[in-house]
Amino acid sequence: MSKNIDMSAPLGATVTLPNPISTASGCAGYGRELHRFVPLDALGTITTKTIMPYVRSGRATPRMAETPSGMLNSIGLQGSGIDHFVEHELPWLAERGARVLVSIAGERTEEFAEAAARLKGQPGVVGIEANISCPNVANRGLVFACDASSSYETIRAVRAAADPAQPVYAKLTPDVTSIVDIAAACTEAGADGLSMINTLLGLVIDTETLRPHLAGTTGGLSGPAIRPVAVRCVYQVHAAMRAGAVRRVPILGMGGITSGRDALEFVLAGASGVALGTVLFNDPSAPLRVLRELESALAERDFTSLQQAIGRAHTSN
Amino acid sequence: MSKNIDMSAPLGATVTLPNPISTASGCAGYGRELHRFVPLDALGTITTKTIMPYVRSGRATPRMAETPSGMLNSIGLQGSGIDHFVEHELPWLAERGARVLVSIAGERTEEFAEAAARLKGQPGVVGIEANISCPNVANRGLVFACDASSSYETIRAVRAAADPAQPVYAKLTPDVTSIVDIAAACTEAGADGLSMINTLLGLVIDTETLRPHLAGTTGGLSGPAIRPVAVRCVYQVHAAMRAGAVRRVPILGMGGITSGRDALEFVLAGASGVALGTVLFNDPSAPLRVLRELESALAERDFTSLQQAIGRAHTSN
Amino acid sequence: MSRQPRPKPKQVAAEILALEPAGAYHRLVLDAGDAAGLVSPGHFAALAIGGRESSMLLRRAFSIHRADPAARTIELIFAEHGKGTKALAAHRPGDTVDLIAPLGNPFPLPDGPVDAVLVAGGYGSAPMFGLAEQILDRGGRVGFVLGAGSEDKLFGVEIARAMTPYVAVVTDDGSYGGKGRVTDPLPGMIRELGATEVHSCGPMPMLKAVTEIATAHGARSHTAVEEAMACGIGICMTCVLPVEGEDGVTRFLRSCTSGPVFDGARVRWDDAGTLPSDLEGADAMNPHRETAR
Amino acid sequence: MSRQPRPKPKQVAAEILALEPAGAYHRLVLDAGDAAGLVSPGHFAALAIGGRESSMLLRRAFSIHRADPAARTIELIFAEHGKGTKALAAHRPGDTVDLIAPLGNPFPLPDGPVDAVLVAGGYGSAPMFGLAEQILDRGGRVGFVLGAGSEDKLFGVEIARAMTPYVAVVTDDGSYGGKGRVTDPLPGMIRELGATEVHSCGPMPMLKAVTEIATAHGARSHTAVEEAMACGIGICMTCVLPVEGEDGVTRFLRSCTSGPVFDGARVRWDDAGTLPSDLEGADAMNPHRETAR
Ligand SMILES: Cc1cc2nc3c(=O)[nH]c(=O)nc-3n(C[C@H](O)[C@H](O)[C@H](O)COP(=O)(O)OP(=O)(O)OC[C@H]3O[C@@H](n4cnc5c(N)ncnc54)[C@H](O)[C@@H]3O)c2cc1C
Ligand SMILES: Cc1cc2nc3c(=O)[nH]c(=O)nc-3n(C[C@H](O)[C@H](O)[C@H](O)COP(=O)(O)OP(=O)(O)OC[C@H]3O[C@@H](n4cnc5c(N)ncnc54)[C@H](O)[C@@H]3O)c2cc1C
Ligand SMILES: Cc1cc2nc3c(=O)[nH]c(=O)nc-3n(C[C@H](O)[C@H](O)[C@H](O)COP(=O)(O)O)c2cc1C
Ligand SMILES: Cc1cc2nc3c(=O)[nH]c(=O)nc-3n(C[C@H](O)[C@H](O)[C@H](O)COP(=O)(O)O)c2cc1C
Ligand code: FES
Ligand code: FES
Repeated sequence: MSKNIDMSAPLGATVTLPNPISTASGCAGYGRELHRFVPLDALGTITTKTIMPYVRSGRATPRMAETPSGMLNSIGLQGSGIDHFVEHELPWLAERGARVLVSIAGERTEEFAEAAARLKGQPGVVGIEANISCPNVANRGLVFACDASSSYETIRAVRAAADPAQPVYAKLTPDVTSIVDIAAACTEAGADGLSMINTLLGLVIDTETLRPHLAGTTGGLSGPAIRPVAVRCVYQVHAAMRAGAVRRVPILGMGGITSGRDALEFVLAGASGVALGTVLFNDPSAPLRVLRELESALAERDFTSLQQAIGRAHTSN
Repeated sequence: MSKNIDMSAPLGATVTLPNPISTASGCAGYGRELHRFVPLDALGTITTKTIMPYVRSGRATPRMAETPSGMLNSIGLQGSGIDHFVEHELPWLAERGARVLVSIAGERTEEFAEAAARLKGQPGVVGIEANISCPNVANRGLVFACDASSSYETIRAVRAAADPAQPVYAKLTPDVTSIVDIAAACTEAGADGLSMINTLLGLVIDTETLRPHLAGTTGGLSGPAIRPVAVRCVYQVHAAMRAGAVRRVPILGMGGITSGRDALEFVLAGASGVALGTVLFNDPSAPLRVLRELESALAERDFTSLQQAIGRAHTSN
Repeated sequence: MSRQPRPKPKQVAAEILALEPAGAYHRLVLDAGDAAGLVSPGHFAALAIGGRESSMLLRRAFSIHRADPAARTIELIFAEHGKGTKALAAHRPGDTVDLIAPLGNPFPLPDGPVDAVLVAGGYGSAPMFGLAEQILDRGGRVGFVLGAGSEDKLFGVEIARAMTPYVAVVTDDGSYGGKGRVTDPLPGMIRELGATEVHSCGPMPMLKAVTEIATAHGARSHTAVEEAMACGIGICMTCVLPVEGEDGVTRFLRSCTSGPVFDGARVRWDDAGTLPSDLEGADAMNPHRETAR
Repeated sequence: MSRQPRPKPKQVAAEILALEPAGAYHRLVLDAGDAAGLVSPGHFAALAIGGRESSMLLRRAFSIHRADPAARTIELIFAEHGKGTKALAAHRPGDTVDLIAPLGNPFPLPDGPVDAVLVAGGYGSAPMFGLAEQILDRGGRVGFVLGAGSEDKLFGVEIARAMTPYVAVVTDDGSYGGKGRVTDPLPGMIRELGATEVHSCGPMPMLKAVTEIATAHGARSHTAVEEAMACGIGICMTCVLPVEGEDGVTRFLRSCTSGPVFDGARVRWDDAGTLPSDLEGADAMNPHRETAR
């Protein structure tokens, strides 16, 4: 962790992390299994699987399909609910010194607020990620983050309900005509950061059964396959921040990161943090490897801090 | 071409092709180079590179970047214009018995109509594909196919200007919140078919120069990486047709097809035809291979015609 | 009957020492380093195949056939199924695959002598011989019921015969042993040995049928399941099965961490691949319910 | 001076017959079948690397170093650059790569005897020895100017010396031959031979400088360019360069089909990677222009 590169990364105006590496929600559970491969306190943050206020079974199997340089999943937010998390998972994480970004969701704005409120003052929690890339029951099942006003309302409610010391991130879906519009709505509503991107809606047909492969029909596409889309989203939103069209907040970039080179791409595009998702299934040791590689990549390019590289692709020299 | 599978595929209400294989626009030029690897008359159709009414230089280089299981391109519709095409390329194609689906575009609705009109009665032309996945100068540069009313207007204008014997396809971008809405607008406007999908907007940053790799900054992501998104789009629109929300027209499916298995996936999802794009750069002989593989795949699954398999993934047995 | 301790899995860039045909299968010997010393029968290994430029990201799970702590090797027996296993079969000695092992809960082992029948379909026999050794070591008796579609898909009949006189072999097509299913000789074998434990590994319908027979004979059924896995280590949640807990509540459990060996009587075999309405939290999956809790 | 005939390229699943180090490079010998009989100096080959499960789809272009129609082989000299060439270097004899060859326009060859200087940077010398042979066969004389960063990046100095007494070698670091650039000995070599043709292959700035020197000495400059290619066969439009036509109009030409050998005096070297405003159709690239033609 040396080479004299200052790897500290802002999570929000008041929270700074020792390094920019996080896990992507849903790709590291609540940390217990990953901890066998990577000491959790070595990460900037660990982002939890998305937690709802109540128990959810998740979807039937098959829940995944491998695709070229990617995968499709439809887990369906399986989980034991926020109370169970706070009582049984969070203390374990806090004991290990993990800095936890808790991903929350609900089917209605109030459910988001409820989950956020439950995290107030909880040790170990460094922030909240509102996964608004899920269906809004009150709006014909349209995904919150597909609609600027649903996004605005939900983020405003979460920001209001959450501990003021905990930055609130909005997790955006790329499946929209203009992600800049959604980003603007979220920061307007008080988001302290933006997580980009969630999976792309995809479908694989099983050519043996002649039916959709996943029990849930469609699923979310992740992995290196989507990296160029993710980098584009981060670049567009960061450009809009530079242009003043979106309020300037840190971006947690994700989508197909497998190496320090990939992480650097997101940082240059404008991300202050980078989260590893699908790569963990291939290589659970990836977080420390990517951190080391990113550090070397910055050093080789004569940066002395991560901060200097953030958004660097937008400047002409 | 036997095995007793009837491979004939509808291009429109009045035009039927001997088989469903096409090339994707921009991935086979105007056919001359591909003809050295595949006799063009063996294809269902050859879709040309998109042609504008006038000469266009295309963008500066670099114009491409390889990405995991895909590529990014920003060619910028280089071409010599519709007159040059009709005078110098089309006769050569017609002589070889090629069935040509001419891809056209413009920066304004009138330019689309102009190009369509120029193709009236031209031998060899079996249809027109209006590439509305390009910026509309009259609407702040917003891509036509990102907006239902721009899409509607342009397709209506093309349908009105075009030879009534030539089916008009609308080529849709997946970069929208609801592709079903755009599909509905296009069929409403008289589209005889839908081509799905065009590339996804992506960006790669060159980690050596620290700048976007493509001269055009962003580019279009294609190849197997995007196949699950493409299949999802075809499936959603075909489902909407079954539900009566979109008028029923043939779908030309494309996005990452590399094999007969992949082609079958699109057919099962609802495509009547399949177009090969990026795979041609890897394997210019792919069209006949994919045709043979698709035929065998249908035979192995006890289909006796392509027609029987179209949309089969939507039925429960 | 005690669960084995759960060792911390190792991730190793493992060199392929041998790769050779074994009937319809391939036998793969890997230089697994320290991981070899941690293996109990029923543990599995998860391989990443194809290196950095491969389009295949997900891990492939394989039962560990043998582990030799002295030689630091792990042996797998695998069938060519899809892309990954085909690519693996095309490897050569000297190539490297990324290995994580040991994973999962192994077969529960008796503290003292017990008599057990080990039932396996196809390559499902791979983990059974190490298990048999350990049961024999503890003074118990073992019987084998091995089945497969055809002779070439049987694995380890000779190994079984060398360990015990109680070996029944069946094939679907009668090309070797009796023509039929493992469930045909199983009841007789349980009775002959007076077995109290039945361990099985094979396709889901077989595990279900074996559990029914074992339960009907008063024996415990320990089933090693094969559910599609993306990570093998418990972080992706793709590999779940509906399993009834001690509290009578059915939940989706990860077969990579709660399994792959489950108490067969607790697995809701008929509900695999569905969302049973009595599953904990299944009500929350209906987006149109009026009360959101 | 006549262009070679343009043969129909063949696509072949080519077995690797040999793959061995050649200084800083790799020498690859492929079983190319009938393609070997169609090659002229300056033709290139496009390889698809890694097979069906590879995440790399695009073809890699390499000059053909030698083609032996009798042995049906094609030889390439390649440097490890990015993912594809690294993966290629990790191949072993017996592996297969998908080959398309011959591609592009070869170096124009004299009908009778001419004196020519062949200039190459690094592996750019690979296609030059076959060209030298043909010029010598037609009764002309050849001189070589070979340059590279350092000694290990020179290729073929001995082959050149065996063909002609006129060989100048330079390296950037002076580790072999003179310290300097190919442009240092070039003017003297042109004068010494009274050369009317200069053929070159190497990085773009070198080709530009060579062209300037050749032109100043009244010689024609035939430059083999290296522009990023996705297909190699003319269908993707990624490999364009601004080249001035006979009509004085500059257009983006594909370097895979109109090149890779261009008349160096017609290439707009300084404008490569830009959109020169006088390029045909460049006006149409400005979306905000008021008149749409
Ligand atoms: C605990 C366990 C032990 C196993 N032991 C053996 C063994 O000893 N020998 C053997 O030949 N096979 C074994 N399998 C099955 C083996 O994992 C699959 O055959 C293999 O993953 C298929 O990979 P593929 O690339 O050929 O198929 P693909 O269909 O291309 O695989 C795509 C993805 O689906 C997953 N997948 C597909 N089928 C299965 C499956 N049946 N089980 C788990 N994941 C699957 C893969 O892991 C991969 O992530 C075992 C599976 C499990 C879960
Ligand atoms: C006509 C021609 C002849 C060539 N001859 C030789 C030769 O004899 N020996 C040799 O070592 N190299 C040669 N090159 C360069 C060689 O093609 C590149 O080094 C190689 O494509 C890089 O591939 P990669 O996978 O290592 O790099 P990557 O950067 O991973 O390649 C990604 C993509 O970009 C393309 N690309 C990247 N760099 C180049 C480049 N310089 N030229 C063309 N395409 C590129 C690749 O084809 C591929 O499609 C030649 C190039 C051309 C155009
Ligand atoms: C199996 C799986 C489960 C996921 N679950 C969640 C989730 O619960 N909440 C969420 O916000 N994102 C979830 N995601 C999306 C990831 O957090 C991430 O945004 C996406 O996968 C892109 O990153 P990647 O390509 O590195 O995986 C999930 C992704 C995968 C692959
Ligand atoms: C190099 C390149 C150029 C393209 N040019 C066009 C074009 O001119 N017009 C168009 O409608 N689509 C164009 N496309 C998009 C393809 O037609 C196709 O929709 C897309 O690439 C998805 O298919 P694929 O994954 O099989 O390539 C282009 C794609 C590529 C890769
Ligand atoms: S395979 Fe990933 S949780 Fe079981
Ligand atoms: S490389 Fe594809 S057109 Fe030249």
